[in-house]
Amino acid sequence: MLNSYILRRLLLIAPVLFGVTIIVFLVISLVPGDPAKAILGTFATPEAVAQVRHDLGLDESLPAQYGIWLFNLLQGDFGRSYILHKPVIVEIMARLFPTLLLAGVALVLSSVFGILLGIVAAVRQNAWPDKVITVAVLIGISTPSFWLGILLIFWFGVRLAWLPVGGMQEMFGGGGVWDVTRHLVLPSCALAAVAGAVLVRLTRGAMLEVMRQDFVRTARAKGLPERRVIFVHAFRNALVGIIPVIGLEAGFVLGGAVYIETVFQWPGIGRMLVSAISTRDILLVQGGVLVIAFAYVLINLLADIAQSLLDPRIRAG
Amino acid sequence: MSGAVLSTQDVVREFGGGRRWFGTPRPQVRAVDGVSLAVPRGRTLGIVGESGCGKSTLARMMVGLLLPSSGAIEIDGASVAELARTDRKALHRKVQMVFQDPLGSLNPRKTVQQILEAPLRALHGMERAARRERVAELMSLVSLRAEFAERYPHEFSGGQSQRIGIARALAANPEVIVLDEPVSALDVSVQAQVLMLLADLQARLGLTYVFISHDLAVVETISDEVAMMYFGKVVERGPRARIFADPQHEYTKLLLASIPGARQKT
Amino acid sequence: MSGRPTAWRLLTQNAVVAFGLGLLGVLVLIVLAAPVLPLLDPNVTDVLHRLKPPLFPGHPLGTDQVGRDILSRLIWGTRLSLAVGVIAALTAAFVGSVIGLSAAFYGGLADTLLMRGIDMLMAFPYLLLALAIVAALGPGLFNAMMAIIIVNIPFFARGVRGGTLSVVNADFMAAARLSGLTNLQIIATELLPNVLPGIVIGVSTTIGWMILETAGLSFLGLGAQPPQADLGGMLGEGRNLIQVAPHVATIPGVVILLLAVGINLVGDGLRDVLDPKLKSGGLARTHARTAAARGEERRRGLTPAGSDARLPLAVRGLHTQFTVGRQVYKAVGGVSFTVKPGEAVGLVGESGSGKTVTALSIAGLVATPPGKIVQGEILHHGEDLVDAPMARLQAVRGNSIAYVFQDPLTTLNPLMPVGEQVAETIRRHQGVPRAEAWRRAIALLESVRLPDAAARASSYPHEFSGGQRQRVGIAMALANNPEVIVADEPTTALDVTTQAQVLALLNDLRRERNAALVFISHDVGVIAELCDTVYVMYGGKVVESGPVADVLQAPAHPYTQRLLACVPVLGHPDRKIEPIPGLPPATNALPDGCAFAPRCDLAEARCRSGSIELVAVSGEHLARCVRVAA
Amino acid sequence: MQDFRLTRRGLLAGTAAIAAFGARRASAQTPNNVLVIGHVAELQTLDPAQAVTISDFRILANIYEGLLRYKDDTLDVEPGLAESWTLSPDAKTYTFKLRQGVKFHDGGDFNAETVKFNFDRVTQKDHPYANTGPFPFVFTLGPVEKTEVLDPYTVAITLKEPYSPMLTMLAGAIGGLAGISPAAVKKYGKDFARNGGGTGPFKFTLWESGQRFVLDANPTWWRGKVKLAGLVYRPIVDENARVSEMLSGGTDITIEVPPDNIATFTASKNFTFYEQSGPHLWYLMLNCKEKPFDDKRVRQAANYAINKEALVTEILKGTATVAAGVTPPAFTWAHDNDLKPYSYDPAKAKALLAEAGYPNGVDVTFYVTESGSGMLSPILMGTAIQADLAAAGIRAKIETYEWNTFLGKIIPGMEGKAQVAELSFMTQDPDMHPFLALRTGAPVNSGRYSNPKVDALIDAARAEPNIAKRGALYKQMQDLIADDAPWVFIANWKQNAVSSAAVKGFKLHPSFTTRFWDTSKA
Repeated sequence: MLNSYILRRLLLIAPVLFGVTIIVFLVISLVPGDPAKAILGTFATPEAVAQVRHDLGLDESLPAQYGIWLFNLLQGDFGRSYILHKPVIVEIMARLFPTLLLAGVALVLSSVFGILLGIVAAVRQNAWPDKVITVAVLIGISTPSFWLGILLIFWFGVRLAWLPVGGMQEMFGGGGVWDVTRHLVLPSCALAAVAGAVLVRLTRGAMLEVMRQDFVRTARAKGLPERRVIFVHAFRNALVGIIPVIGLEAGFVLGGAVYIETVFQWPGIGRMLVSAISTRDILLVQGGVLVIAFAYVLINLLADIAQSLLDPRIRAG
Repeated sequence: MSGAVLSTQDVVREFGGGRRWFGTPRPQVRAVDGVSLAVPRGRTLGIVGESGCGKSTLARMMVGLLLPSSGAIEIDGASVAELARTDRKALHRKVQMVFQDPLGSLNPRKTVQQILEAPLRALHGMERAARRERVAELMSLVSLRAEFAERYPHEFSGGQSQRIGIARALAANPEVIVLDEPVSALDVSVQAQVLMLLADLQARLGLTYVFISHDLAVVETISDEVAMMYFGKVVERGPRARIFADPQHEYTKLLLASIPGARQKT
Repeated sequence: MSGRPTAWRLLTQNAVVAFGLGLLGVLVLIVLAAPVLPLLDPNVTDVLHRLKPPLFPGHPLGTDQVGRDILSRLIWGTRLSLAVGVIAALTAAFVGSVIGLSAAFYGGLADTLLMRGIDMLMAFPYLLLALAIVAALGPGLFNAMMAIIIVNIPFFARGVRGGTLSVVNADFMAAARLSGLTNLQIIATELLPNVLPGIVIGVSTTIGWMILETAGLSFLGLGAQPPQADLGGMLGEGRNLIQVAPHVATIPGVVILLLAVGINLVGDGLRDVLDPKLKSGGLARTHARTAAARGEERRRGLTPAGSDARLPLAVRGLHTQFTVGRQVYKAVGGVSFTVKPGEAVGLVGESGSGKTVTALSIAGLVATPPGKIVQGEILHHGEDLVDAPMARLQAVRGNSIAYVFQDPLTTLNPLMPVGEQVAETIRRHQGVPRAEAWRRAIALLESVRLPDAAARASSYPHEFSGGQRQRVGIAMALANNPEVIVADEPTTALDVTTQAQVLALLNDLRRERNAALVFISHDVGVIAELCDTVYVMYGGKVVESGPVADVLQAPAHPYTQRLLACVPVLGHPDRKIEPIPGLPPATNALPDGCAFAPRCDLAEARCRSGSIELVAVSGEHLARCVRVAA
Repeated sequence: MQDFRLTRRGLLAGTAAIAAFGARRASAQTPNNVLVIGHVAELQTLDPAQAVTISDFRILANIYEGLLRYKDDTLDVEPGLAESWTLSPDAKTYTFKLRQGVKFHDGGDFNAETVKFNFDRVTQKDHPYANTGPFPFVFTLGPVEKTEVLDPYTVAITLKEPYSPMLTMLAGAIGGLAGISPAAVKKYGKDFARNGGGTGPFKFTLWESGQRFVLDANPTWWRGKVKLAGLVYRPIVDENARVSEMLSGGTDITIEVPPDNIATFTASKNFTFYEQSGPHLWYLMLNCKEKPFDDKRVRQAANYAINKEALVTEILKGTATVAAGVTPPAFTWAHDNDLKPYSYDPAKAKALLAEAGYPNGVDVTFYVTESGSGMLSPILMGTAIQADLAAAGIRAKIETYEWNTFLGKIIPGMEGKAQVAELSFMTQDPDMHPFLALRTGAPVNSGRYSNPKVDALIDAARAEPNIAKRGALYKQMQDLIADDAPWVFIANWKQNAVSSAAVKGFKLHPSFTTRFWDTSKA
């Protein structure tokens, strides 16, 4: 029963992923500017440009290019970056972990704090914690994350010098858990703030809604302590609605990483994409966008599975 | 049966079936399974059954909102399915429906006036002035004050809403009205009002009713003929008096025995 | 029902929303007035006076990196950003709505194709997609706006499709079809007006996002192109000067913040006004128990409890009210009754008569807000539950006083196996270990004749039929051998045959365990079959009470008489059904005197004023009617 | 009530924990003998023959050595891996005597065979390792015909035609390709670009994408011991981040400090500020083929209209000097010191414009880029220039493009698209820029300027081996071009850097490369 749901869900992502490859390919191929020129610099001879275009397969028709790309992709070959002089997959793998780390931490931070504060706000509705949280949330969802990042760097990195202003580790003796954690604080907070604020609102609303439901009254009628009513009965039900949104937040966080990685010099895919777009490193951009989209689809799949584990009705339906 | 204005012949309706994207077959359900009925003009056919027995599906097929998987439904000798495909307006001028949830059957964003005018314009092509007059007439027919016409549905109680629903059905000037649990959402005192209104309208306008309900006492009160439905099939049908006094089918007997107070009162 | 507050009044009466409206209003006014304000040209550079701080003569907010006037650029920039946000939100909403509406209304292949396409767009983190689109289209504010529109279309399409689906199967859609309307007419006049509020909410809550997103693209240099000023671009240009001239980036940042705050506040306000779910008093959190007036105030006018105090349950002079806005609904207006050990007490009445609120008041389960017990006592062996300590009340709930509720689908936790829901209450009150509680739960489920209880205890509520679910509900109530079971319309949602089984079961179990029963129903037949004593309620008061046989066979109150007369009785199809004219009273506008007087054909002048007391008809049989006293 | 609630105490405890977490001083001390460099971009390739950007060459100059090198502080050449050289009388064959005992980082010997391998790889299409290319900048070394090994330490390079800039180019960063380890090329193939291998003072150790590029000192460097143990390049593209890292101690040295931030560093004793002018020109290319700039008077008007002094002092904060003509002053032997910049004279500009038939001014399209190698602050400059032009009656509509798109639009020619475009150029020889961008029909002569006299001067200088005579030809060329005004000459950039006060012995070089072999850190 459970397996059939997950299986169905897994099979359903295949056509989505296929569509994703088409969109990625089309959009990136439309990017103006000649990659050959970008590789050869300003003073390229037409013959050299033609040669490079041939090497890159750019003289093929668009469908043929797509076919070749997809065929190689299915064999795990993302092509070779002519700007970085190495296989795209190698560069992406090197960049994937930092991005997933940053986005993952931001997602966990925003989910944990978002949900906790949302519960606090709902449970203490209209009391001071609710008011404080509501104001903070309002400011949170109204602040651009890149702007927040700059302010954080300015105050906590430069002025107060509490935390490193950029990078993922110290250049020397770095790389340990503590070191990476310190480097993570500012960028993950900047990235988590907005997503967290959205989750606070959502959780507060969902909790208030669930708390009005009949089964909560039943739980109270059984004499259960309020703590159990809130966390076991109300919260788990609210969570059913929150989990898919966390999946969507993953997209927000992965996309926002483009800004945050740029501002914080984080060695992730987002920053790689910005520079790859500017150097017309088409295969690298396609690979990077594709991997992020895949990651996002997988996270949403996980969210769906988590939701189905929580809610037996979804497993059945 | 001669003189039948509405009749069904071996009507079957299935839901689901087919296959999903990846080949797992979808379960198939036979909601209505070979029902044959006939309603004489000017009379009331009561259809009784518990939830899920297919009575609402049958009702929707009678008014052409659903098409039967097989079998035929005829009104005035014309096929309902055929009319639903070719001339929906003609069909709806003959047969109308009143729904269970009085509020759910009224568009919350329209005034009563707008709700009642829609069939007048669409089905009968009436002019503005004529429509106003007819709406007033309909309102008085269902005992609603004329000034209610400018109000929105949520401003009415359940009983009043159901009167509007009945007025909307009457606006089409139909021969047959299919009433799908029209009083089960209402309080008993209001339920009685609506039942009286329905009886009164039938007497005045010569309407034919198909009255669907799970409430045996209500059906007994209003029907001439009664059909018992169970799992998509009609298990017993006949004149009211016979069914209630001398049930033949085990299921009918069980239903009658289940009525609270029945043992005490009789 | 008149004097409905207008949307505008609802919007402005919330102080926070009014603040947002004011903030946004001021910004919009300034921005609209930009062409007539005495501003410097936003694009005139003056490199000799670059990076001047705020309050520099001639430049109230200082100058930027090429000496342009920041105030002027700010106002023109806000104008542009706001326009872009509004246009983007409206366009995305329009296109998304068309897709969502078509997909939901036509269904089938159209739905599949459209929504698969949307799924594919949604498979991208949307900022990334926007980035890729701008990269493809080339930088520029218009292209940035296009990208923002494209990536937001899926949200509207999904939302509108969902909203449409919830409407598309509504009865009024079928009614419109029966009224002869064409598909286009149905979409335009039935569907759209019902989906529109959702779209408006969507637009109002996304304009803020759109402004931030466009600002983000401008920040990366992909949006507005120099010298054109928009807020994101100003921020992006100023960010490298944060160490040197913080005002250049700070000022547009603050304006973006203010703008987004204003828009979000107004959006929230609009949502509260338009969302029907929030219409009645807002989403207030329900508290662990019903609020109550303070002791002495609550007991005012009550005689000291006599022998009632020894009973399992004595409700004395209970008044429970709901306050919604300025309206006070007196749902229960002075109900008193007692429950002896093993006795079955019925409360009967139509909807709005106060019977359910009375039942819920017993264990403090009336939702607060808006409910409050303003007068009266609930005595449980002499202990007043209304102001008992919370821990004490929780010890009583589910233990000596247990509940069975009406709709067994909504009253069971959908995410918890039914066995666990029963075991939970056993563990809570009997303090037994988990395994033992589980064992006892299965035994209980067997005793309520749930088939194959041991195996099905691990199943979830949705896997059971309505009757089976109600058996689970009963097992839960019986778990701790309660003295009193309060059953609130426990069979109303069930089929007749199932109802008969459940009633029989409830009755048997109660007798086996010698539990008292408070049974609430609108069905006189059910009460007659099950109860010893009956209380007939109308307008929040008991109008007649006494032994079931006395009250139902010789009703003394005109309401009881008329009520019995309008219920069809099986086997008596020719009995004349006499409807009661008019409607039951609204509890926020109860008439003086007898609440039934306006509908009563026997009413006299004295029925319409003062308070009318319950008087004995004979023995235990009481009625609240002046004619009885006479 | 037993309600769950957030206590004030809980809140305080949380705040305290956060404070404790952050209280440790952010920057761990880096070892004394390793320098952390805030670099403007990620390295693209470790192969000097493939490199195209100045930011790559800056790094590669520390790994590879050419046959020649620039003297400290000037662009004059001195021996490198070659101890001496001679030029054949037909000015086509250069013969180099190579230094003996030089080892590659991988331990192999440097000799004439390796030099031949390296030149053949990049100039002979049928070389087995030609596929490790493309080699876009190799043409700047000259039209090489063949490379011959005369003896184990003598190598001769023969050109197809005389090419006087060859020696300066061989001393430049691209010349470093002569010192590539052929063993490494053979070992890594296409991946040589990720591994490298040369003879220079530092050798490649570690490359983590987006994080750091690490070089260790070469203990067997033939010139002697390097003071530092290693270099760590951190790619920090974002200007603000580069400044923040420097301020917070995350880097020891930062190249290219944004002009507005210079004051922050010069005001503090903790930092040392460096600047060095180099062979760079920032200019506006004018479309000489179409109206209105087909008229010399309009081109001159544009030159008079712009307040270059204000741009250089106010926007570039003194990180550049006003340019007079096409040859940067850094080429001391080729720059005409008598050539004066166009003065800032809006009235004269208006008069010239009116004279040319535009009394009511004229509308033009102005291409501006967002960033780009050597472009300084292109948007700021563009907006300020736009205002100056407008004041004189040339109303420029700015179109901004990202650097690659920008080049893609300009290189094929500006006709039909734009009349003005910002550009800049860095070079190591005065020949290259005019040859590529001003000679009639040259590949990047996008403004379509054409003056046969100028063409002749360029060609003559190219073939002239005597440096004094070459210089004289370039001075004539500058004067002609200045009068023709095919471009608006704006600024010559001074490269800048800032280091912590602990860094000693660092100097910027006019070639725009950064040389760290004499640098130490206290």
